[in-house]
Amino acid sequence: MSDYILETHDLQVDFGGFLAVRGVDLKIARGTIHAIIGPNGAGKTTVFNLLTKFHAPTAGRIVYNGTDITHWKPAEIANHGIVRSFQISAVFPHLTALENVRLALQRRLGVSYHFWRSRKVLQSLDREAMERLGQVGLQGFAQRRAVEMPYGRKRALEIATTLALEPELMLLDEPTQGMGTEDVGAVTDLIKKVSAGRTIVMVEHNLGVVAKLADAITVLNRGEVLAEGPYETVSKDPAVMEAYMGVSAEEASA
Amino acid sequence: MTRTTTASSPASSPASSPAATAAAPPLLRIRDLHAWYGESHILHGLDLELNEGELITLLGRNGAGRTTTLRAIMGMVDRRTGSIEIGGEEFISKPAHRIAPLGRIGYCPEERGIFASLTVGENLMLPPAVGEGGMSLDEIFAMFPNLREVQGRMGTRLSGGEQQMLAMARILRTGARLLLLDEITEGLAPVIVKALGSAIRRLKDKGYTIVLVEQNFRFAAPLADRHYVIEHGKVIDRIEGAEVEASMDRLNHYLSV
Amino acid sequence: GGVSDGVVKIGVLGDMSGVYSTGFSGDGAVAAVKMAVRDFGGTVLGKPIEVISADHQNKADVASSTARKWIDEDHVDMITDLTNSAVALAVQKLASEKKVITMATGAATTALTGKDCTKYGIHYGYDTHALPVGTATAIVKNGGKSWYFITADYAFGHSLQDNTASVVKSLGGKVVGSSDVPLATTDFSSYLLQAQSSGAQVIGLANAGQDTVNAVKQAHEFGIVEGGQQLAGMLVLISDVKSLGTDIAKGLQFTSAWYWNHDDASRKWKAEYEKFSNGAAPTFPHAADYSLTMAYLKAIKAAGTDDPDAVRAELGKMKIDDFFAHGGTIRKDGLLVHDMYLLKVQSPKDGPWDVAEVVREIPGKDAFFSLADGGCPLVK
Amino acid sequence: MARTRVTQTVLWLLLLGFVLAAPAVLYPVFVMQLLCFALFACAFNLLIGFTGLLSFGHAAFFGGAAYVAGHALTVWGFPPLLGILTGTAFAAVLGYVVGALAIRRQGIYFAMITLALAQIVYFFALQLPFTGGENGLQGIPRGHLLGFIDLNRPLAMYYFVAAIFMAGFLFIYRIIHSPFGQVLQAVRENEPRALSLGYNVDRYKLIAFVLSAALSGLAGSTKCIVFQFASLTDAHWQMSGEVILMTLLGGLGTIFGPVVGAFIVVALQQVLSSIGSWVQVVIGATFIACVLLFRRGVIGEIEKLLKISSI
Amino acid sequence: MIRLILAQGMLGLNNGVFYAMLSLGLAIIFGLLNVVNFAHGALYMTGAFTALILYSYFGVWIGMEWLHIGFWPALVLVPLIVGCFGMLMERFMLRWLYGLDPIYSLLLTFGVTLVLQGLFINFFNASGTPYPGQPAALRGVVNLGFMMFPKYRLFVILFSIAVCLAVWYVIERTRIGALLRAGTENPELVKAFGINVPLMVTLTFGFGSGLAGLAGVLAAPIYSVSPLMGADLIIIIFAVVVIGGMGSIMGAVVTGFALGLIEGITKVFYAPAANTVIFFLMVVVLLVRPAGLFGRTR
Ligand SMILES: Nc1ncnc2c1ncn2[C@@H]1O[C@H](COP(=O)(O)OP(=O)(O)OP(=O)(O)O)[C@@H](O)[C@H]1O
Ligand SMILES: Nc1ncnc2c1ncn2[C@@H]1O[C@H](COP(=O)(O)OP(=O)(O)OP(=O)(O)O)[C@@H](O)[C@H]1O
Ligand SMILES: [Mg+2]
Ligand SMILES: [Mg+2]
Repeated sequence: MSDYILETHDLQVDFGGFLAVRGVDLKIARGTIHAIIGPNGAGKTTVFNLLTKFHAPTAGRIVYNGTDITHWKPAEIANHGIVRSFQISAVFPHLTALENVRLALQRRLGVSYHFWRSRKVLQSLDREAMERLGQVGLQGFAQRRAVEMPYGRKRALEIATTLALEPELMLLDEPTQGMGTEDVGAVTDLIKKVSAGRTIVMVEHNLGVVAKLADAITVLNRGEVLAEGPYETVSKDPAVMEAYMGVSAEEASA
Repeated sequence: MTRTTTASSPASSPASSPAATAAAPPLLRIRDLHAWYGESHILHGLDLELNEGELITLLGRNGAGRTTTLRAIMGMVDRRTGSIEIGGEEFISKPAHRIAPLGRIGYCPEERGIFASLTVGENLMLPPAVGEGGMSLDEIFAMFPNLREVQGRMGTRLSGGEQQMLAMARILRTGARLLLLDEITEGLAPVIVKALGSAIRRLKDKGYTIVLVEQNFRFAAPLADRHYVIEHGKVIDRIEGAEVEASMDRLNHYLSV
Repeated sequence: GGVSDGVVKIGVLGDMSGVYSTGFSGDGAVAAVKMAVRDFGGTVLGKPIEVISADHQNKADVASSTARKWIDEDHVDMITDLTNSAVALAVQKLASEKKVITMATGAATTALTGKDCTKYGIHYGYDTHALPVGTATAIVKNGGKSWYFITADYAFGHSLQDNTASVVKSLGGKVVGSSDVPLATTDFSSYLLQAQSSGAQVIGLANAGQDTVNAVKQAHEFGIVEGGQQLAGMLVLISDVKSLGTDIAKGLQFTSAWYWNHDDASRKWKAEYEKFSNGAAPTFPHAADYSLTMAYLKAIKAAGTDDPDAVRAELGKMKIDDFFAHGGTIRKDGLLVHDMYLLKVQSPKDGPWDVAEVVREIPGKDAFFSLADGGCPLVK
Repeated sequence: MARTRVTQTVLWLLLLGFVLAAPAVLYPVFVMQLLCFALFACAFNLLIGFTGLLSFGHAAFFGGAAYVAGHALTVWGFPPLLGILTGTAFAAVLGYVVGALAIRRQGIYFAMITLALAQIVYFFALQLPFTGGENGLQGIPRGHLLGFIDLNRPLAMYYFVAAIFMAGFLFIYRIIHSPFGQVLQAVRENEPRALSLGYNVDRYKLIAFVLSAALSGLAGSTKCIVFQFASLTDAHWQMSGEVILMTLLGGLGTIFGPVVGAFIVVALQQVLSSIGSWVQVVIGATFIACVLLFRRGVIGEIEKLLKISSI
Repeated sequence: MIRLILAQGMLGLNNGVFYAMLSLGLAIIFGLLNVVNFAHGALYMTGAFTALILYSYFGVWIGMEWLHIGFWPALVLVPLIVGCFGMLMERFMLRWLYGLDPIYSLLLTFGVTLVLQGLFINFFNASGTPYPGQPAALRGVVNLGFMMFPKYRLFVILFSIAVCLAVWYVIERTRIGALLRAGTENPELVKAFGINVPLMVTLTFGFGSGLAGLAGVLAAPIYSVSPLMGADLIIIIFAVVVIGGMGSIMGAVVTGFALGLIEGITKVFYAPAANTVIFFLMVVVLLVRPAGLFGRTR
């Protein structure tokens, strides 16, 4: 197996004449946390949408574990171990925390189309679901409906649900956006914790979080890769400094 | 009408220091403001004051009620009581759509409020003028060069940063002299944050009066004349811009930055 | 013997709000039945006579479930009116299965007494065989040899078209085409254009009521009549002529089961009816409704019971001779055979309703098909 | 929890009691009509209440199945049960076709597309030679159930219909409380999330649509035997509107709601039938009142009152 | 044959007028208020009846039998009356449903349709009543070469094309239109900009309804005035709007005229399919372009 779990080749997308992403080559190493940063409008969200099939690329290829997945459907990639999180918290509001997680586990049972069977068959999954909730500190919330939970808990529930799918590759879209300082710390720790044994790609503006978590960084600018590498190198790259931090090289060295 | 006394255009009125206008009534005075969303009581007797040409920030943790304060000024809450005086005139019982024109206010909401079904150009031209002396399109494009290229695109096809600029730009056009800006740096790259910082400084120099709600204290600190710290819908502290250095401990405690 | 449930109940199941509610059915029909009951004395065999009515909305299913309920729950003894052939066919079938007499007036299809005839079903007044015998014959003989039909797209329209076509063909004419038009269409223009471009000499309107009125009006609007084609309304009531206006309808010939200004008895009945119904003028189906109610009640009296078999037998034996029907008999297949009239539109002489004159009387035996030709299974 | 269970039990008993005892008190044909429409509304509710899809074309399945069942019984001489199954199967196939087209769009678009497709079905019902056009299919024979139970006997017919209703109702109950039903609920609450968890959302929606169509077809086929009639009324868009009203009135997404709603609407039509087209006015006003004042519907309001859910 | 195709095409265009005007109003109301106004057909019918009442009944009611308010005054009065009715409907019913699933407004307006239909059936019966007030100036026919075409119908075609273009211009090319669109998306914010949004919404609904009323007046002299005239049309209008792209003003107008034309020409070849050809087209369009011909995917 190749060292790279996910690669893109010359990825490109054209929104009615506007090239939002122009020839991006990404290489995501297995088992790392990979951050995508860049100025606003650089095309980060768009790349993300391409990877998760919410947009179709105009050109280029996406290769996952050696398979070309360029033309797969969203549900298909989920079944092959790529799961994304959303910017706004994505839970099933009127289901309990337990049911939320169980929904992720349920597919494995192969009974999801069985409209003639009782729901009781799902109870065999309850123990595992509880364990998953435990991982993110939500044991006490198992019977609470998601709407009734505070924001931070919802975020945790969402991650627990995602983890229940045992994804090989997790895609996180600005996981700390809109959070208070306390929550940011907690979520950062949680991401660190769950990164064991899997690969994570995240879009993030909070450089503190990126510095703490990311093994590798890709900087996008105007739809193109501007720089790549670990935080130390990237953050010292003069081009990045100018385009992203907004400081010229002289200022930085001064 | 007290309006005539304060209706001079921001561009032409001289930047006034707080001391100089101490005798004149404050441009915005809020006393004992309470606000509700449905049954939930969010603001519990908030007071604050702002003179013409000043820039203040509202600081506080998530959910403290800063956004709600701005929305209450704009009449965008379900119910509000207390007193909101703008230029000496009472606004508490005015209907929402009269507030912006009468108070010459420009409001930039937290979630940016770019209209998906309008082009960038239409978004820009949407808010009606509330007074003389709004910025011209050229001035606006000079301040936010990115916007010039994307004018024909639909509003929500913009990236987050472009949307934020658009949201700012569109209220500068209207001739408002009191700007209420909510979390304008959220989700923005440092380079843009920097650009916004200098834009705001320029606005302040032009004599605009600004209320800034910010999470990003480092951004707000050098700009502000005064900071209000809000917690549970009340002002719990007030720190003059000059005292910030000395009050860092207090601030850290409030905001746990 | 005697009267079941102590009351004779007559159900008037008609079109109370649709295209046939003026002229054929509606309040006018209910009034005619009620007037007959009044004139009969209000009781029969010492038991009261009750009249109930309902709107079938020109929907066979609505009609049949109403009839089902009337029979099962309200114990109705006879159902009449049944304007709209589809309705009449459905109700006649259902009622006969449950041994209840039906006496259809407004409905026109020959199937009622032909292949779908039933033991308790009576067709009273006219049918699609009788109509063209007068009208189509007259037109073809005048040189109108090629026909195009605009046909109401249900049982009645098709039956009327078929019968007219066979009259036309039997006289050496030909049919060059037809358009099926849904009931209650308001825009006939595209069908009329189709008819116009077919080049037929005669545009036969195999429809009725408001449909006919609209078609004739629009034919004038598009200059079709000026273009040299002739319109032939196969089922026209005097109320249609009235709403068209005699200048548009001028020269129109049509067949009718009755004309009020034909004899004294009819004139007298019309005056009575107008008094009874607050001034509304009667059409021939209304006259038929009155006449059949009388006949039904007389049959009960004669039979001494309202038992359907006895009453039906009595009806078969009776001679029906009143202001409406001359020399009428109800045959084994349920058809009332009586004289028909060919009318021609004229400018009113004798009051606003005197819109036509009788051109020809058609003896019943010529107007209606023979017992053998009908194909009624009850007639071996 | 306990309160939910008690209320549910009470409702089950009430329903069963009603179904068994009603023909003794009420006109059986009327009760059969109630049951057919109740089943139709429940089938419809499976879609709107539990999948979040508003179909404005369900009359196509109800009416379409009635025609096919009627044709099978009359012309092909099928026995009653087989005839009903034929109608149901037809509705399922039709549901597959309509559903596959309609689920390409969401919300209000979905509603309008189903409406338009149903209109095509209506056109076929009007034009195809075997449907009898405006006349409809008349005199459909009731026949003998399993070869020996004469359905022309009113009570035999009644209990046959009652059995079909109960079977359909239990089946719907089971669907809602199945693993499949759980996924449906997830899809309704947050579709993108369900998708990102790997559920093929469209396929779930389609299956729900087909099930709902088939059960509507079951109701339609049964009705055609009861009235011995298949007509355009059953396939008309106004029928699609009525079934929405029934469901809304009883309570969207509740289990017993559609039954209650159907009973109210049918009873209302029956009681008001003497006042002619005022019925339409009353039904329309009920619709308005329902949407404006109690969107939860009868059962929904009861749920709120007792602070329970899923009854 | 060519003549017949042309002639049927003209008639089709004539029907297309009503498709276009009604789907235009529907598209405005949907595009701007996100309300699917099922009652649009009923408003059209109400418009036709209002014209009829003004001509034949109003004078009698007020005791002036000689008074017939004719076509030209009706052309102005009826849209105002129906528009006011629409505004009342918006103000007192639909307003409570904003922010809920648009399905509820669809259902509410469905209820309104039933009520209006039922009322008119009660007072005028279900079959049509002819409108006697056709203006004398527009009587008679024009020879188009391939057919004799009533002057009045020609007038209707030209008049409504003008109306559609004017409306399109206002909505798509002026600030008013931009305000309306913004107001539907985020009324709170537009209010905060200083616009009286509720009033704007009410007026818009009134305008859309008025358009339906106007179509009703135009239709009255052509078709007879009947309580079900709108019910038969609304479903077709829905299809037109779906084909054109929901909420697209241009889409509604162009598709309306085009479908009328196609329908007319279909009549030449297989008349019974004419009513359904639109729905078949809709299916085809949905398969190829799910957002409709002019729709933009937002
Ligand atoms: N559907 C679309 N159609 C047209 N243009 C689009 C579309 N989506 C995004 N764009 C454009 O593509 C560019 C990249 O957008 P994208 O949202 O990927 O930026 P980003 O890097 O995520 O920025 P931010 O950090 O501000 O969210 C922007 O200029 C945006 O206007
Ligand atoms: N529409 C609403 N309905 C009910 N409660 C609300 C609503 N909007 C905000 N709140 C509540 O009001 C309180 C204050 O919210 P506000 O948005 O003013 O906070 P903030 O200080 O601006 O914080 P943030 O950093 O999250 O923007 C919070 O507890 C929030 O949950
Ligand atoms: Mg982004
Ligand atoms: Mg805030």
